[in-house]
Amino acid sequence: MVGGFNAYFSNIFEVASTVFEGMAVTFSHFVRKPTTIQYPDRMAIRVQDTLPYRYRGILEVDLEICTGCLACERACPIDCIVIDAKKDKSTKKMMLNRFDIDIAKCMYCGLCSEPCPTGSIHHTPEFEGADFSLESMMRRFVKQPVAAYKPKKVEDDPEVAPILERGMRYLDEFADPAGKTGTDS
Amino acid sequence: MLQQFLDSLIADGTLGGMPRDVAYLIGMLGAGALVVFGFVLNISGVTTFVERRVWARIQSRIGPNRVGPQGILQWLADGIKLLMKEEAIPFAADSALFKLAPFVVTVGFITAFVAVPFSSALVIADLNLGILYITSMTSLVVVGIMIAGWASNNKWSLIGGIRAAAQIVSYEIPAALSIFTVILITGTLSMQGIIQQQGWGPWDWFIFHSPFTFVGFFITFVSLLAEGNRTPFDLPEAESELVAGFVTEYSGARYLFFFLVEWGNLYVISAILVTLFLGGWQVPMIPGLAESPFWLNLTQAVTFIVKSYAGVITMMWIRATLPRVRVDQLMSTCWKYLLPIAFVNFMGTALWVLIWPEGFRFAELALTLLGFSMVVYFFYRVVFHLRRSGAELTFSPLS
Amino acid sequence: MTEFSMFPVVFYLMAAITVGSAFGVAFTNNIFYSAIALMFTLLGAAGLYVMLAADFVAVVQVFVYVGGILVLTLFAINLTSRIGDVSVSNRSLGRFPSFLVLGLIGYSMVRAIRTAAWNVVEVGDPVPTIEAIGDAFLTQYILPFELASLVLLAALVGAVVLSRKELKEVRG
Amino acid sequence: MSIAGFEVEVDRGRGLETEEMTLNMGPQHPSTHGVLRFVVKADGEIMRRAIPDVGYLHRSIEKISEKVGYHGFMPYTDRVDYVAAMFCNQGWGMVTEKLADIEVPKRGEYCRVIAAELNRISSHLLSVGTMILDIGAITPFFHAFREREKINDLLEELCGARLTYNYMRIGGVAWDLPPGYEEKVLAFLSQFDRMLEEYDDLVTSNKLFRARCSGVAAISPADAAAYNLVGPNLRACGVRYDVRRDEPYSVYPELEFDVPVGTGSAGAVGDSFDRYLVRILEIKESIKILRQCFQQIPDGPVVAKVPRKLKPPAGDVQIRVESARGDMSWYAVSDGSEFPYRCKVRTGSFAAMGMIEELSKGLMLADLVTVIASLDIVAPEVDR
Repeated sequence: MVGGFNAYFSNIFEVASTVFEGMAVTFSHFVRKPTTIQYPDRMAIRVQDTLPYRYRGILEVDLEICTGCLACERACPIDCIVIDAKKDKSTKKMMLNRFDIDIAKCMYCGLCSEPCPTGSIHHTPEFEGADFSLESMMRRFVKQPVAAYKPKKVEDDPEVAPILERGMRYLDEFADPAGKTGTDS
Repeated sequence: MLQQFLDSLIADGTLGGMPRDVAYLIGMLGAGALVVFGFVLNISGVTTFVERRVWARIQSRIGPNRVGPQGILQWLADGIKLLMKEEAIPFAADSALFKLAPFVVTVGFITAFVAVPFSSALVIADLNLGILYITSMTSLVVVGIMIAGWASNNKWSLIGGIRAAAQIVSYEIPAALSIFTVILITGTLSMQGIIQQQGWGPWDWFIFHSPFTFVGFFITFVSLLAEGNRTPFDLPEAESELVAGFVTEYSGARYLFFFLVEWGNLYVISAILVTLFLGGWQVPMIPGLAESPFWLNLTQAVTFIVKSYAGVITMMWIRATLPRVRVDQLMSTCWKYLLPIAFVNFMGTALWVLIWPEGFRFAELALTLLGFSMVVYFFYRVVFHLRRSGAELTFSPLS
Repeated sequence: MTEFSMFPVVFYLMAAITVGSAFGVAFTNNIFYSAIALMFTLLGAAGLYVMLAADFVAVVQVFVYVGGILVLTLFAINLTSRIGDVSVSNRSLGRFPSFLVLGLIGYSMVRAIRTAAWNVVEVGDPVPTIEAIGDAFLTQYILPFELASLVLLAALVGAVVLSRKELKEVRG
Repeated sequence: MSIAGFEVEVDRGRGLETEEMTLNMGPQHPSTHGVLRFVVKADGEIMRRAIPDVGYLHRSIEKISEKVGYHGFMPYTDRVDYVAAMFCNQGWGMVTEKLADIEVPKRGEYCRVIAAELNRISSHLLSVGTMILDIGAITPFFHAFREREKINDLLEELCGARLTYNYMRIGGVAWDLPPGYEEKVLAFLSQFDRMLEEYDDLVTSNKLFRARCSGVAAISPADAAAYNLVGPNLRACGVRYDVRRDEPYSVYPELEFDVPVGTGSAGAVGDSFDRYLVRILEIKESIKILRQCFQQIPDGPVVAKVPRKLKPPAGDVQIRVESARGDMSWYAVSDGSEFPYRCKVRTGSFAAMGMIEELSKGLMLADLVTVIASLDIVAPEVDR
């Protein structure tokens, strides 16, 4: 036998001392504060409000500032965005007939909100998307055909201006790849 | 007590002309049912809840806190859910034995309660070979486990059953040997008799009786852990290896029985340890307490249950701390470490009793001091870990 | 009028369990069933011991035979039987030899019953038997006791020799 | 094999012959780390061999790249190894940048390294946490995951997602570090340092844990090379090889860090404990790297100007990234169009998976889960 008595007793001692130490560590947790977040009902504030600004939740579209440029549809790698934008022959305006996002397909990658020129399509902090049917996961943003937004130098419409301001701020902080540092892109 | 009560009932004719033995039988069955439903099932159930909360705190979680105040009724909800679940019996399983196994396990566990003393008067039957009776009855559990493992017709279950058998049969030897060290001192196998020879103070407990019983306490503890299939010896149902071991194919109420036994066994193990080494129900004889049997027994019962439950929580805490051992390590622990040391203990205690039949006061006090300083050092380490982590503290057990 | 006593009822119940499951041990085709029936036989015998106020023997019966030997039997069955093929039968010796053995045993038993002097002892309250057993083992029956220990030790060593694998130490 | 600490050779030529049992471990088993299957040939508790059966999680990720284009493939790379998605992001970014000859701005590279090292810590935490869970201790797993959640919070703040980051873009990263990020990460790291010490007290020094891992499935450097083992698994065998140091990419040449290797402190060199320990040591190195990054990070843009419709010149390129699971090699072929012609990933788990059959011979059944966990196999990474 190798080691003999020494190894025998040092084995016992090692087991005892390391178990003792481990037990001390776990015992110290009896008086530590648990880190559990009791989602959803026992929270001081909603989870959605605690999420960081860049959180990529369920997509939303502000139709008021959507230009119908189809950049998001092209950027989407899984084609979950379907836009039908046509120029109305009579009014010469770009009309949005359909703007659907299939939330069931969406993988929340954020690639669609990056090319958006106005910040119309953006992520919300909402994430509770469970529903009973696939059909209800289809978000249809165009209820009836509306005219697409035409960018102006200075927005003067009091209804659209705050939305656009929000969109541009979103672009600035979230979607603009250069971030706040400001680059040439 | 029960006999007197029934005799009085027969005497005043409440039971009509019922034969005496039939009355006894009904009385015993009634009392048994009362104990099983009033205490055994509840203690198993509450233990599952306490275990989950204890683990949760150790793991920085909260644990179940929704059903009832602070989640205290969680075990009831779980039990009802399991009772109402469909029970699936695998097509290829041996359905008769498959159904039998949970009952064998449960019988082995519940009959052990007969000899567990709660106070100087509160014991179902003070058998004069109580400790031997308990160990022999709990050995029925392993038969049930083996039947379950074989009857499921599942290889994981089979391995679980084999592991359980190998483990429990092996560990019965060091457990019995270190239990015998105490019996050498007391000269009686009766649970009450063993407790009566101890005192309320730690220096009068058998754990501090001699260095050998001090070591023997730990050997008994480890062996009983292994017999109860508890971490670090939970190999028969090692969930990361054997899916769920011998309970893999069980569902519904039968599954419930296995877990009833598993958690109830914790209490039995603790009760054995408390009886043998930790002074049992002994309380200080405050003047006035001795005169009133009711209050005396109540304090004794509370003392016993608190001590046993401290043991139960320690076992939960161990389970939350340690990893599982491997089969070969399990065996080498038993045969290479526990058994030789238990033998040395046995011989040593025999000598000790020969030299100091009345106990050696100095050694008792010194060992008590040693135990106390170990506890103090332990808390020093706990505080050290707390300080190093810089964690936010809360002393409320409820949050 | 003698009062109705449960004692015979319990006795016949125990006896029925013991004998019935003993039949089960012998006649069932499945070796695992045999082992389980053996458990009931042993438990029934333990019950009979209790009725004879031999509580120590009863408890030791459960402890040693159920907790130890039966578990080892089951263990061996679990290890050797092919799990898909449960009907591993215990082979019988044939009709004639078995009847011969049965006849011999039956004759000697009947003879023993007939010749024994059946002293009826008043069954009192059970008295602790451990001390008496211990005394008897260490005084009157010390030689058989030591011999039995020796036999068990030999069996232990034999088991170790049989089951030992050839281990070649490579590095320690 | 080893019995009770002694290295012994078991002669099975004679004596009692026992029946071989075929066990089907998985695809649904608690400790196969995803959907994996092993056909285990066991003799009682001792395994003759365990044959891995892969392919349950194959999602054709490489094929998808041929249909979604260079930019659009980035979120899919998150799914190659969802435990350490940053490295897959980085790999795809790097292979495309090399293909299209794009220079990543310095700050972008630092952002990448910060994100990747945070991810490496979280991945290693998952690895050691699940390993100790498989060995049977439950608490350390939760402690590891508690710290991992904090990293997830940090990464969520950085890129808006906790698991499928999609943080990197071709030519840099999508978002600059948010304001106050440095303080948050450094505060986490100083707290995490202490937690690691506690973890060492609870797990690493635990004799029972060491006994479970020591000498289990020890791999020699020659075997490791023969089976193409990479990453922490390779380093645990005592081979000091790290892509970050030996074939430097990104800004790793500017950072100082050690490459920990296995020393056999619990038994043999290259055993399961060494693999565990190397990961713990690598976490410490990652903390070092992160601290340096925050000191050195320059100002400037985080992403280069890259056309929306990227058409790299025809050709093929191969790059290597030191992922949390080792040398992850990305290979892409361009035919000059806007979609890659072919893309191929070779991952660390795949190499480790191939070795299990060899390693499992003669081990105990309980050791199989130790081996799987210590090799840090992530099933989706094997199948892609």
